[in-house]
Amino acid sequence: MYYKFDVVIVGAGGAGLMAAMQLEGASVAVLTKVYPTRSHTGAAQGGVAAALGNQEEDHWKWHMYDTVKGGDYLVDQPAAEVLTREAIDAIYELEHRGLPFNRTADGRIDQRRFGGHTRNFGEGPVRRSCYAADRTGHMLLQTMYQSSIKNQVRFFNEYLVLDLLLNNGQACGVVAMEIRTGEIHTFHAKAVMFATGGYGRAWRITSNAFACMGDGMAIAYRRGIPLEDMEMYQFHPTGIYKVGVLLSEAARGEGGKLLNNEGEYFMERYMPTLKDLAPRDIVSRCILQEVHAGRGIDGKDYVYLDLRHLGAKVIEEKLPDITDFARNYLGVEPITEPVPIQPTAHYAMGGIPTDIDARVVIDPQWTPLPGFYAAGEVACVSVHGANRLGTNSLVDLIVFGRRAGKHMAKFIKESSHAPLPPEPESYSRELVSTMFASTGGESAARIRSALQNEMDEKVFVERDEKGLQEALDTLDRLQDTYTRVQLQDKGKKFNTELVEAIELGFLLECSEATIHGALARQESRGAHYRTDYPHRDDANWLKHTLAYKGAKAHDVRLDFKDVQMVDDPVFVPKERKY
Amino acid sequence: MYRGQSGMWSWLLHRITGLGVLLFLLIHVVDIGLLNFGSKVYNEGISLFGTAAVRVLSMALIGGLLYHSFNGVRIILIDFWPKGARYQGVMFAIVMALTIVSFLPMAYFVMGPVFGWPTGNLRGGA
Amino acid sequence: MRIPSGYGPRLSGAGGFETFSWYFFRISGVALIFLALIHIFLNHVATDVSCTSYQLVAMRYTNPFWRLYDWLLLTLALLHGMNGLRVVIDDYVRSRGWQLTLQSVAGLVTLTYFMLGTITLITFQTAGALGPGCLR
Amino acid sequence: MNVLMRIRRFDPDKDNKPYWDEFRVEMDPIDRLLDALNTVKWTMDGTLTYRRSCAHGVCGSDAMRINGRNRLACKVLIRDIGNKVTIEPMLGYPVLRDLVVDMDAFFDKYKSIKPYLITTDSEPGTERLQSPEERARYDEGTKCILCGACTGSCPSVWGNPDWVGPATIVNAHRFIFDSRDQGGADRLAILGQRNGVWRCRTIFNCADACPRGIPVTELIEQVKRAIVYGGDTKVE
Repeated sequence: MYYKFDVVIVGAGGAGLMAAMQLEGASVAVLTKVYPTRSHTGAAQGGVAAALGNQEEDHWKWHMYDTVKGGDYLVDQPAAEVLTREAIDAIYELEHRGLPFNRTADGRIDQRRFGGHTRNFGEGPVRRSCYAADRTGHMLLQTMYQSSIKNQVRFFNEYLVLDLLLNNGQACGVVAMEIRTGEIHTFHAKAVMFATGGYGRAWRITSNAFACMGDGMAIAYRRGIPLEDMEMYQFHPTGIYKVGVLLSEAARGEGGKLLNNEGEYFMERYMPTLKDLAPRDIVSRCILQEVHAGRGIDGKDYVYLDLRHLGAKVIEEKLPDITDFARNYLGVEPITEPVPIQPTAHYAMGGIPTDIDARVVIDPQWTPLPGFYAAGEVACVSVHGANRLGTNSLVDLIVFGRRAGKHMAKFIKESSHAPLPPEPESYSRELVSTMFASTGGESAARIRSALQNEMDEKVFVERDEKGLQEALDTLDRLQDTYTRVQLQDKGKKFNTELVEAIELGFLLECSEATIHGALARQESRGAHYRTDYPHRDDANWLKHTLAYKGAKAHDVRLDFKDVQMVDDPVFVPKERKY
Repeated sequence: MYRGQSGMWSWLLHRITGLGVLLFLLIHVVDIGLLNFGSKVYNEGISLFGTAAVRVLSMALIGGLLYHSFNGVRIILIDFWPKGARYQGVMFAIVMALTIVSFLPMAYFVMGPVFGWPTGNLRGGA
Repeated sequence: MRIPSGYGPRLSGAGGFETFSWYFFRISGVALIFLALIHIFLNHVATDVSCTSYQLVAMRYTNPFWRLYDWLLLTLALLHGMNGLRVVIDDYVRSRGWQLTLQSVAGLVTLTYFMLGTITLITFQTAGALGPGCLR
Repeated sequence: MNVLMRIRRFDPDKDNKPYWDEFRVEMDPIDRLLDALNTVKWTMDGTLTYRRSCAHGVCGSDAMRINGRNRLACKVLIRDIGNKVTIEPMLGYPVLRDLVVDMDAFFDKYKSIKPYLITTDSEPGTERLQSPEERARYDEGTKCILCGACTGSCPSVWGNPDWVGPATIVNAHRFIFDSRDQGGADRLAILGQRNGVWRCRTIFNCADACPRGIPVTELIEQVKRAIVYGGDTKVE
């Protein structure tokens, strides 16, 4: 079928819905692979940072400083300024739309501490994270969905987007498969926005949903758009041991501490000022160092998160969900026992490069691709640089989702529908029919499993040249095997085996870009820690990587883009200490 | 089949007993209507109630009515007592206990005449 | 502590018929517990059911209180029960035609039974021998 | 642990009616039932169809009937179900395929009670004020993940799919009792009608089914009382 809209938004998480809400009066379609309230924004627990100063003095510039420093100076500073200034308005907008934040005694939005957020340029922790118990993301997603209902946004639920349509250097729509029927549909639009989230399922131990398969990144990548800073992938320090489900940083914000097998709160040794509230990349690496030194629990690769001293009341009231997770998935009672945790794949700082209006830019010269927008985890405005601060993901969604929506509102008034390319559905139909026709006998599940093992082993918190090379070879082999994937399920209706196989293709390509970036970047910065290059190298590497797709895994072309700075001595790169 | 808990069974039982009592009511109104046809017709009709078979049915009626009454109180408490919903399970247990405890003596009185148990009340010519 | 909520003062005519029906179930239910249980007690415990006779009824009905009592029991039980039946039909009959048919039949039955019962209770003449006429 | 899984299957393209299928899998006791389903799908039968996403109980995709009760497959541990488990799609929804049900009508019902903040006064420059007590008043309802387990467990819904069902009322409750909201009267008027709250017969299957521990029936009762009694006036 053929649909025509002013705007097509792919993905109904925080960024997509925030954009949709800005487009009152326009015809907007939101395509989503799952029902809208299933998006992974809903899993965010801790909060959303904004310098409201409800609890103590705070300024957006302090927030910006923390963001830039937390990102190990790979952050594009003008974007970080936009992020932290507009966070305040965006929070009020969400509150007005009904988001049920926790409250202070005088009725204002309550705020709590979170990793890496400091007062007065690093002096000590500050209460900046606005929160709704430990289900802030859930409340955010629900509120936005509710707002879209009010605005009568048209949803296409359970549609898997397969292709981005470009014509004459302009985006003009997408092609999607309706999962329920297996039908292929064309969506013709003046503006297309990708808000498809990350690709955390490339790792086995991950906090990410099954839906987080890198769809948007890979589709753009296949169409010649580069992926920026893909080597910058965050591993959250406190995932539930073996399962990966997150125990929010809010647990440490409320006072939880990490414990090794000698009963030592070891973060005090590594980071005397911020201790357990140091940025995530640092905490993850400290955990690994403890493990390497034989101080993991039972000599294994995990440590404890200790909440016992917080008391039952704080644990039950402020951290109810994560308490539930610990009980459910480990059988551990956090009130009386420490909780086994390990670093878990969590968040892509990199993604489709965009400018501060969420317009996709396709080269180091910041050339925009007209009509194409991206925001959220799929995008890289580079506000997170080499490491994202806790709670800044939700800030990213609401600020840049909002900006994308506002810019698209203007854009669609000024432009008309670009014509569709000839035979717009041919690529997608070919993709699906090849899948059905294949008799190669390979299983997508096995390939995915092999990929995840390799990524867990060689593209994790610590990397080195040898491991990354091996990973690349493995990936090359897996991509070859992938061409022979054979489906057992030949049905058209709700064929989830087909969906998983297509998604695996996305995942492989995101991993490929990640490994290339990691191999190239011969330094350690933020989440990217090379044991063979353990120091930050601002002389050579204060720049972003851009990966362009080639024919095979080894053929990726890399380009580089300068980091943008603002003219203020506070933000000049210096060593990152807490 | 859905494996509901006490709440579901209490509801189902409430419905069934309600419909059962209603059925009896409809019959009962007809037998009362026999009053219009004089004493002979009425007395012949009503004498059926003294037979052992109908007494068994009467027991079922009484049991049903007792349950329906007590559970009705439980439902009203759930509706109007702010903590009612939290104690619905406990209240269901109490309803069942009360039903059984009050049913047993009633059953004794209803079935007594059949077995010649002493009841001490007025009773028809044997 | 009274926590203010957003919904403001009581709605006028809150909810209409279904609200009324829900309320009626509860009020009539409470009344019926007493009416029905006393009725059963009288006819099965105080006197055995075999004592019930035209003459006993006649004796009881010399007092208008018992006519009123029985009429109330009849009316409330009938309305409570038939409203229950209406709800059951509403729950399980999906076809509009059947729904309408069954509801009409139920309504008709209610009316007929109400008339039958009421007429009996009003017109019943206490003549002839009075008394239980059964053994101790 | 060796687990025998009995799964209700139905493929609209091939089957006239649903049938039972059985699989044996070897699982760890602390694995979740979703892991067992994945094991079947990835190693035994790729055609097995079910929804899942976050896999830790916050997205609400994998509500299904597990041993006769609506549960999220990602929150049920293998050690709690033992060696044999029966898995069926939820009741009260049309089955699309295997364990996947059509939830469009569920979301339409949700939309029917205006599930968004309704305000008539102008927006303040900063946040609207709300005391912690006022915030706590509607906290339970904000936990809802719209998984549909409650609605699919309700005999009133099985009998009458047009009924709004428990999830909708929980979400209405969330707004009715929000001190910032001014659309409560509208919602109560909607819920006072034939397909509103009165079809709730206080069966409590919903409260048992809710994976978020929301006391669903209790919230519905509060809405009933709000219709009957009216509410407190809004603080000025």
